[in-house]
Amino acid sequence: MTSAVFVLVAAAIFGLGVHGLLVSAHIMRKLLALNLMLSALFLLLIVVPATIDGRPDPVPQALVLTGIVIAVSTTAFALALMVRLFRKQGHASIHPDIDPRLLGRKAPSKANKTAQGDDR
Amino acid sequence: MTDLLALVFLLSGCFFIFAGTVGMIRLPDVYCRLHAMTKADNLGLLLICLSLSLLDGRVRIALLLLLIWLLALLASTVSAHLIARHSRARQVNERNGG
Amino acid sequence: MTVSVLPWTIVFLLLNLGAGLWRAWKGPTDGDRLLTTLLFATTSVAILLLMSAWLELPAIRYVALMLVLLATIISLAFFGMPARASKSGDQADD
Amino acid sequence: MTPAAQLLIGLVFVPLSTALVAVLLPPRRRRWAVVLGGLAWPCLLVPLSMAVAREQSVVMVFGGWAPPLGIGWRLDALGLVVLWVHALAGIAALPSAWRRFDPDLPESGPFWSLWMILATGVNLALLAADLFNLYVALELTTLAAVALIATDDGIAALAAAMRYLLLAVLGSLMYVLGVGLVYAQTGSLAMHQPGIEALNNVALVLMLTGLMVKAAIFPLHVWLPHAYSNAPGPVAAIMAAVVGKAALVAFWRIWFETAEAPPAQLADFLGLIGAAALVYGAIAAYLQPRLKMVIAYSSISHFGFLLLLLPLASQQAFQGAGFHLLAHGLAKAAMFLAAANIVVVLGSDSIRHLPGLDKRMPLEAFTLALAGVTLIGLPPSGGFTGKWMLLSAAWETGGWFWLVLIVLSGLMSAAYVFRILALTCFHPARRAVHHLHPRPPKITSLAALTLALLAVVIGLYPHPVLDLLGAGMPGMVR
Amino acid sequence: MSAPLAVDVLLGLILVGLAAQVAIGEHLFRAIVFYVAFGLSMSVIWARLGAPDLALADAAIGAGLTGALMMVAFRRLVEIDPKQAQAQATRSSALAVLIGVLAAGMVATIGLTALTLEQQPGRAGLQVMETLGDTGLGNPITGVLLVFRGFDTLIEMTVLLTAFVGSRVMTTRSRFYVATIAGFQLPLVRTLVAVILPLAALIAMHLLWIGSDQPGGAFQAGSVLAGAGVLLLLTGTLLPASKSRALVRLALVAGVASLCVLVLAPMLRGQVAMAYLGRGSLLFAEALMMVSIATSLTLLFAGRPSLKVGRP
Repeated sequence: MTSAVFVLVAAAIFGLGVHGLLVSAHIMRKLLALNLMLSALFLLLIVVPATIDGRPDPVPQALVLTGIVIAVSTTAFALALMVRLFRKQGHASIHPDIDPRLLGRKAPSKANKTAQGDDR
Repeated sequence: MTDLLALVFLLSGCFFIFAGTVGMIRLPDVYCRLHAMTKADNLGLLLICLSLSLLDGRVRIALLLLLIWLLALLASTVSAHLIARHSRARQVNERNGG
Repeated sequence: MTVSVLPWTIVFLLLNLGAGLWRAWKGPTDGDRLLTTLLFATTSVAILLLMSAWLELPAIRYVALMLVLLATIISLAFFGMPARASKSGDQADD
Repeated sequence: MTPAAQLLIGLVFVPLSTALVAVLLPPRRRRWAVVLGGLAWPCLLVPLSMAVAREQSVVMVFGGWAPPLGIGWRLDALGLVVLWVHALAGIAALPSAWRRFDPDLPESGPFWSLWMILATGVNLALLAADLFNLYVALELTTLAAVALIATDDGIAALAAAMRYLLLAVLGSLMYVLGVGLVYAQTGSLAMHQPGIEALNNVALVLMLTGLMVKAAIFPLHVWLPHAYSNAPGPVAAIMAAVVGKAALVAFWRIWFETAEAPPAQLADFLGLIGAAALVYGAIAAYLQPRLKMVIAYSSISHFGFLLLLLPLASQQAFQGAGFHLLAHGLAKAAMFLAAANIVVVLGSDSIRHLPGLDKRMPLEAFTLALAGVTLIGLPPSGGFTGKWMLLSAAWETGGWFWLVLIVLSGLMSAAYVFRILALTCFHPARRAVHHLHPRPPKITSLAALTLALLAVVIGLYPHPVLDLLGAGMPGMVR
Repeated sequence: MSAPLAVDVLLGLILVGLAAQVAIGEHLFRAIVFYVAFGLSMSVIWARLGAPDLALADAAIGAGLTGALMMVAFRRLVEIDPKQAQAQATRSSALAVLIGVLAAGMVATIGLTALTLEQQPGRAGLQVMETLGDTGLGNPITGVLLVFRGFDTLIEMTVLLTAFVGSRVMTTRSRFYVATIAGFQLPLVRTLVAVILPLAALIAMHLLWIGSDQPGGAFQAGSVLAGAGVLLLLTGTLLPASKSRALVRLALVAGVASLCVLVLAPMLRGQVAMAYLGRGSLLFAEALMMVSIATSLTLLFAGRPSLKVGRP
């Protein structure tokens, strides 16, 4: 029963991830959506194979642990890439030739605004 | 007897967490909500920790649970402080037309 | 007796989380949303501790310990946000 | 552990330890370490080729834990062929990389380690006989490749790298989902699973789709043209030579080895996808305004061509496809290296600047021509041998549709290759370019030329390679 | 409705609700905040499923590190250009909804069908449980990660190293960036650091030590340390530094190198590669892996090749 519930949960998260990936042009959102899909995938990998002595099969657990580390590495790298792309291109979409007006702005600018001062 | 005491602690812990949540939903602004939630939730957590240590009975576990509670207390203190500061900074910023 | 109540208390706490989710969805400020992660953290810790007793998996206590240990990271990262930026189109109520 | 199996370890560990050493060394010394490592691991291929020729495959298992418990490696003729392409392209790219990634440039520090990490990943992907080990290998390859593309700091390159990364993650997601299903079904992650009648088709399709993204096969190719054409020259050369091919080899392996008897309709469907890729890639290549874009789209066309192996599925077809892999890899690397030099001298690779290139850069023009001959598949080049064998395989099985397609692929390749060559050598304008940058050292041109020559020469002496590939793919039926 | 089922359903609903906010919620910043809560819930779910190893890893990585990485990256975008950072060109269409629903349906069908599959008697998981006794280890996951499938772990560590080296391609060109809140002056924050730093070290050591027999191990320990490192960076106790140091580079490669030793050392003794050398060797490799994981993740967060101590 537990497995069936979590399969459905994983499916729903996966679908939401796919939708988010398709709909948004912002790279950050795409990364968030991909991370959701990865979590759904990990969930499936754990709940689908039968349990051993009431605990999940150790092999998929090890695979998921590997997957989690790979996912965080990839995300961290992708974020660095995104920041660089944003700085050069002026917007955070993967379509380099997208009309900036679509993003609610006149032209890409490279204004460097430093952090706004707090009352510290 | 211990079991009954644990049950009482457990249920009252749940009640305090519930109170925190109600405060979080009902209270008017972010500062009140911060106040209500952090106070009540940590009290609730303490009671739950107490109940669980009674259930388990070992001193080692009780100490671990105490440590967890103390850390939770520290975390929510710091977090609440930072969130409140940030909210205030934002308000000031807005008032100055920023 | 108390042990048999444990899963139901977890259910109750999860319902609390659901209510907190509503606040997070509603906002209205980003501070409120951060507050929800705080609620999530505290309640998750409680749930994890109850689970370790319920499922008889002592290792879950360390998960709870880890959560409280690192719970402040997000608030700290949020605090570094420029105050102006975190508006993100809220309808200010305060 | 047999001596040959120990050499297998070297194929992965020599580049890997070179990468580690490169990270440890101060930036100025890194390229020396990489030159050493990059020249060292190809030496292992000589004894390994003899071992494979003798025993058909070299196998090893880690820690003595036999699958399904542990991880196994297997080197067969197909893997060996791609390893040779990798080795030769890597060596030929060394001079160009040496020039491009001068230690004074900020991106040079990471570049040298990343290159060796890429080599590790590719070699491992070719050796892995375990589905999950293949996943980590491909993940390593992708991450290193994306970072290498991003060493060109232009907006186009960064955006291409980002798109590649996002799609590749999506691809590996599909792949791992398929792998998870396989595990749920068979309880094993080994690539070769004897006794499993037919793999669940869903799992098969998921894994293949994932690999299609990584191999840039037609509808999922969108990352490739921009990534290859905007990457720095040597990076594009190495990637075009092996990165897609490693994924394609994995694709074939899963098709023929993991799924022992895949449904025939699926084979025909994938063949049709290959046909579409072939036509689309060739037309797109013909229309491109930039030389590197032409070469990149040509890759898409040729990957489609290589997919035709699935419906043909005979030993002869396999030999042909394997041989084509070799010839195409060498030719592509040669073309990208030549294009890299053209970009250095002319400042752009727009084909409007090509007229008169045969006078200014005769070596590069010759390289493009020779490699083009291989791409078209004119005798006596290596491309001809590969296509001819696939053609005769189609003839024997009576697959008329595939036969027409193979001929068509040659004609269409001819169209885009001759367009470039005609512009270069026979265009009346032959206008002078306003300012020419200093020529890169001659050795970079010669390296590219050597690769292009090799691609032709293997066509003259195809037998050693064909004999090696003669055993066919394990599990290949019909 | 039985209590366990109620727990599962509620957990699932909360997770899906959070995922919906992450994927299609209106504002990017909120999506990130919800992602953090998603990571927290994910860790509770792993605990519920009886996988404490995963719960430990996700508590540090999913809930802490990934969220902090995203938030700080978003902050950088905001600092470069506040308006563009949040501009979203969304093209919500019925087609996208349809594809999403189809994908969910597909996964649900696949998963539910796979649940009914009968399990092979010789599958790897069972073999692991049988063979684990020979290795003297108590935690099957550590067994799989470091003994039976240790080579995957080696490559995984290399992926982590690659992520760092690859990110250097980008960060080496950007200006110096301070990720701190400059809140080190706040007494409260100073207390926090003073409490958390030793505790994190203690817990990491503990997880490392018990990892061979109980849930825990190098990944969990390394991610706790990385979390502590991120905390130190955020509070300004540590600052990013531009000058690469040999010691830091050594720490970065130590994990991969130690696993290489694990693979190659038996070959020198005439055994097969990666033959099992005993618990001591595992502990050695895991300690170095922990150092590497902590260093790489912290430096990925800092975006610089090295760290220095901040002045209070």
